[in-house]
Amino acid sequence: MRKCYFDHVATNPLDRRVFDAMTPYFMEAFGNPLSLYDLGAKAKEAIENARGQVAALINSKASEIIFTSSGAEANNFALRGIALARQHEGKHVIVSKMEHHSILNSARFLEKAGFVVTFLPVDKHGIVEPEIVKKSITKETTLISITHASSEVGTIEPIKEIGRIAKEKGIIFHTDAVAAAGNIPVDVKELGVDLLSMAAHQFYGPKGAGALYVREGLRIVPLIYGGIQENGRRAGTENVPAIVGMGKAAELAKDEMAARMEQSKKLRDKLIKGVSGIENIYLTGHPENRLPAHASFTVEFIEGEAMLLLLAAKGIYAASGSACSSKALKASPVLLSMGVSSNLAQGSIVFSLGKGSTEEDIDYLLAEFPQVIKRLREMSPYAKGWGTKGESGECIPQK
Amino acid sequence: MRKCYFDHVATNPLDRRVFDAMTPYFMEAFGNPLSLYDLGAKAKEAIENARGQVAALINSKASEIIFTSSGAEANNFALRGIALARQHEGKHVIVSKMEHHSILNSARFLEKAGFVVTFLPVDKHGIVEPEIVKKSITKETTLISITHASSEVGTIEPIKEIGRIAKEKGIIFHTDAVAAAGNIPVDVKELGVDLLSMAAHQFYGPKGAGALYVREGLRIVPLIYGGIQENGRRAGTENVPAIVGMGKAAELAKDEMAARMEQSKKLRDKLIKGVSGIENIYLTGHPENRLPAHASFTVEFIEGEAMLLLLAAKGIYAASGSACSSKALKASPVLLSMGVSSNLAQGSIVFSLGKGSTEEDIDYLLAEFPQVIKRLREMSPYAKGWGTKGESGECIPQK
Amino acid sequence: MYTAKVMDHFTNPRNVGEIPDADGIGTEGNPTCGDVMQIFIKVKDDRIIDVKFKTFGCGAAIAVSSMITELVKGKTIDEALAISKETVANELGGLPAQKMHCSNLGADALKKAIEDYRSKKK
Amino acid sequence: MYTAKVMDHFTNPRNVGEIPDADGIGTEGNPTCGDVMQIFIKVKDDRIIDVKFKTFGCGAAIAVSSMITELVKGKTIDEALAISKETVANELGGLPAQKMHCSNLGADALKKAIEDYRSKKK
Ligand SMILES: Cc1ncc(COP(=O)(O)O)c(C=O)c1O
Ligand SMILES: Cc1ncc(COP(=O)(O)O)c(C=O)c1O
Repeated sequence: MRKCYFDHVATNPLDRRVFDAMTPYFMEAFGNPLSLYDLGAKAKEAIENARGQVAALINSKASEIIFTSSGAEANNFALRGIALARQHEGKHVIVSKMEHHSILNSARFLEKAGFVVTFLPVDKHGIVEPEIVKKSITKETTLISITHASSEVGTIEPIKEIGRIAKEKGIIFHTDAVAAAGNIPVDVKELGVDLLSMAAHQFYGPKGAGALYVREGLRIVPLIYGGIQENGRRAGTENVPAIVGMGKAAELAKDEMAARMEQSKKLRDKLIKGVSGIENIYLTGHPENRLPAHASFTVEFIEGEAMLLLLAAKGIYAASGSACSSKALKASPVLLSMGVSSNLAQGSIVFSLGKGSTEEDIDYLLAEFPQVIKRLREMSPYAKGWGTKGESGECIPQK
Repeated sequence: MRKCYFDHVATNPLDRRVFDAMTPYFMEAFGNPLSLYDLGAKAKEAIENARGQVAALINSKASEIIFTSSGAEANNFALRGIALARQHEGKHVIVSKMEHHSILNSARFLEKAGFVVTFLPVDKHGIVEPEIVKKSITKETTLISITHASSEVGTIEPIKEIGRIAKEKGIIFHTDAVAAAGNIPVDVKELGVDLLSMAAHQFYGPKGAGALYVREGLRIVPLIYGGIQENGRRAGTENVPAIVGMGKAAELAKDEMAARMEQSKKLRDKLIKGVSGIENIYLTGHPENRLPAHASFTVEFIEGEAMLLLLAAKGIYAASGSACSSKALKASPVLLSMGVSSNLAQGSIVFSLGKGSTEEDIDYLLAEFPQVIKRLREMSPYAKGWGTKGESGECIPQK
Repeated sequence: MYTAKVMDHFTNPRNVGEIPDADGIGTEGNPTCGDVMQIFIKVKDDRIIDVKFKTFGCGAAIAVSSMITELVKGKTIDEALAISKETVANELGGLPAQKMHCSNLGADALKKAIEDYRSKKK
Repeated sequence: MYTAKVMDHFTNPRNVGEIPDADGIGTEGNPTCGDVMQIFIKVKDDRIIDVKFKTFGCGAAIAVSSMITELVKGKTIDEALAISKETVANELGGLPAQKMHCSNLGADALKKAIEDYRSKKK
């Protein structure tokens, strides 16, 4: 059976070239980068080389890159590290409703610690309006954090415009670029961001490696205290092979980005065009300003997990923002914040392509997906529509 | 030239069997454990299997293990997570002066956040006296954290006795077992600890994998917020290969522990005996209650970094607690807290053996080390002794 | 995640559909939470002689629906009423913990169908 | 970490030792911080005709000592006094940043030796 991995936003296999770059650091050049002898120096050098590669991907200085263990750690570090470092200037933080849980839940932690957090609304395409950001700024605001791109609906936010506003007002600006970095051009200078989060596994690097860009001169309170690794800003024996892998993956992503993007976009457009022919199915996220490999939909009258499982049975791997497919059993807050009704949100399905995706994969998907929808709709009590609303607001199937 | 890696407390090469266990999870079984389809399930299963292996190493339940990215993260998580979770019961935390930076600096962070921290003194062997722990407990005390074993001087602390005191007083007890777990038998039930930190690279597992044991039912505030990984207690896409590696390394450490310990101890005793013949050299740490692979000394009248470099030139890799060899340029606080004078502390040298160490390695060290000492003493203005004390307390070389 | 039995009932659900002249119809659940089950029964001599279902929901919800229709067919009303969530889950070889609560609505939908049948009979 | 030049001077230090009848002795540093350098000079016609050192300290400290003795030998007192920390570091092909401050004491010890020589001469 054909296998089509269309869940590249969830994670990616390691690129073989990245694996090859990493392997010497497991058993041979295994030293602790803090050690003074050659084995340590070699590990240290490897880390610094990777730091340069990651910096090059986002047009920063190497010294502005702090390695972390994940995108989630980078996000926690940024949000809490800056909020704490600036708490004497103010205790107001702005995030959007498009943010990943690692931002949202860090923001909620800050609320408990006495900060005020504004969760900005978004439009139907998931766009955070720069004007709304501007209006929400108060004298107390020290930090704005807006995701660069949403892994759920693919929307790319107007980071540059928001960056300009933040700069005007003298407010620190962080962007969660976990879904963007390595997949679309990300340039911290052009974007005007002060901090930016990344995760290697989002661009064929290893799991266990992330990074936070922190603009030179910016003070940040550590999340993990201890020794003097990462210039005293992030303690713990460095995960040398993973860092080396992140560097190599960043280098490859930079070199191959244009080609990867072009191919993904072509296939993605074909996918969207093909799927849009199915009845009662809607594209989610912005139609143009979206990740080039990202196609997300809501399918009316059926549920996402069931779609995922039937697709998987056909060798097609996808994601969903439905309540049942989330282990927290809640429909995607991102979809709801975009105004998608909570029953329609159950029919969420996300296809994210990768550099290995082919035209044939798309053809296969376009052949199988309509059958899956048909089967589930035949089973659905809502096949003829959501029916009337009952007292509690639920949909009553038509008799 | 013979290569003798005697710095196993710094880090370890990956065991080839661990590497083999990890490799399928980089490019083939690369799925995100949260994904619902088979690739996700396979990754999830691998993690749960590793959780069982790590639990078996310390005699806990699998559900009591939370994977982290390092020992330092586990320590930060434990200290701050429990202090915060219990802050309404009291704001006093007890640690010792033997602790690793990741505990000490987390404790200092707590001080800034309004907690009171007691840093317990130790005796000349680095032992934290249970009676002193008992006396330092106040009505406000919610947490005691004492290292299981010191990687600097090898001393094993009376954790069981301290655990009994903590239990009597109803205080949560954490031990930093990063240097102990996988190297000596560690049994959370027998020790009576509520939390325990580990790091895989300390027992031939991968860098980038650590774990925190949290006794069932104990509430802890997360350090990294986000998704529902690790039961909502530690967010971020799981580093599947590293976790699998930690599991495998734990299994091997458990199976081979007795043999590894016996071999290390024999070689270590030979090393200590041989080195003790050199003039003006002193064993640091406890003579008996020490890690079986650990031999640490202070060498009078010369400096540690210089020793390290001359040894490394002979293919012998060791560590030192001298100011110059620490990148923070401070002499080991552990040695100072044990009453070692600050000039003698500069002569610190630590040899930690591994499962690959041989009798010949020790013979080689015993042949080379005295020559290194001799060379450096010949260069030292203190060759005849520390001389008289000047006004500022420094030593004035004898004319 | 799911047992082989669940996957079997999910991918090859039994008794899908509606009974146009059903004696009782029961609906349980809410699409905003993810799962809705609708059960149609045909009753003769106090015995369920036909049963069909329609379900909006996840794999577990569909498998539960399929399983309960199998369990109930040919049973008396009282026997049918004795079927609990646990019975269904056990027959499926177990359900993931988080699915027990929200996707295991078959027994409730069945009860509602029986109530509907009884209220109409009066 | 260290340049090849540093490693060369560290592993093969020049002019190690004492000058029993030195004209000037200078000591700089503190063993509690890690580095102490002691420099012995022999002066003739305002020129340093012999120089030796003893050093307690790290690789950088030993290399610095060795390098400065090489630099200074044969120089006039004034030329010797013109040697700065930077001169020594540059001659060694650079020193790690954190070593510049605490291990680069050669120029200071030399100055003290010259002071000692001058005070004795008076
Ligand atoms: C006793 C002790 N605790 C904590 C740590 C920190 O572990 P890691 O560097 O793996 O984060 C170490 C590191 O060697 C250690 O020896
Ligand atoms: C937008 C965004 N931010 C943050 C994260 C968290 O990254 P990680 O799971 O690698 O920690 C993700 C994960 O996919 C993401 O998509």
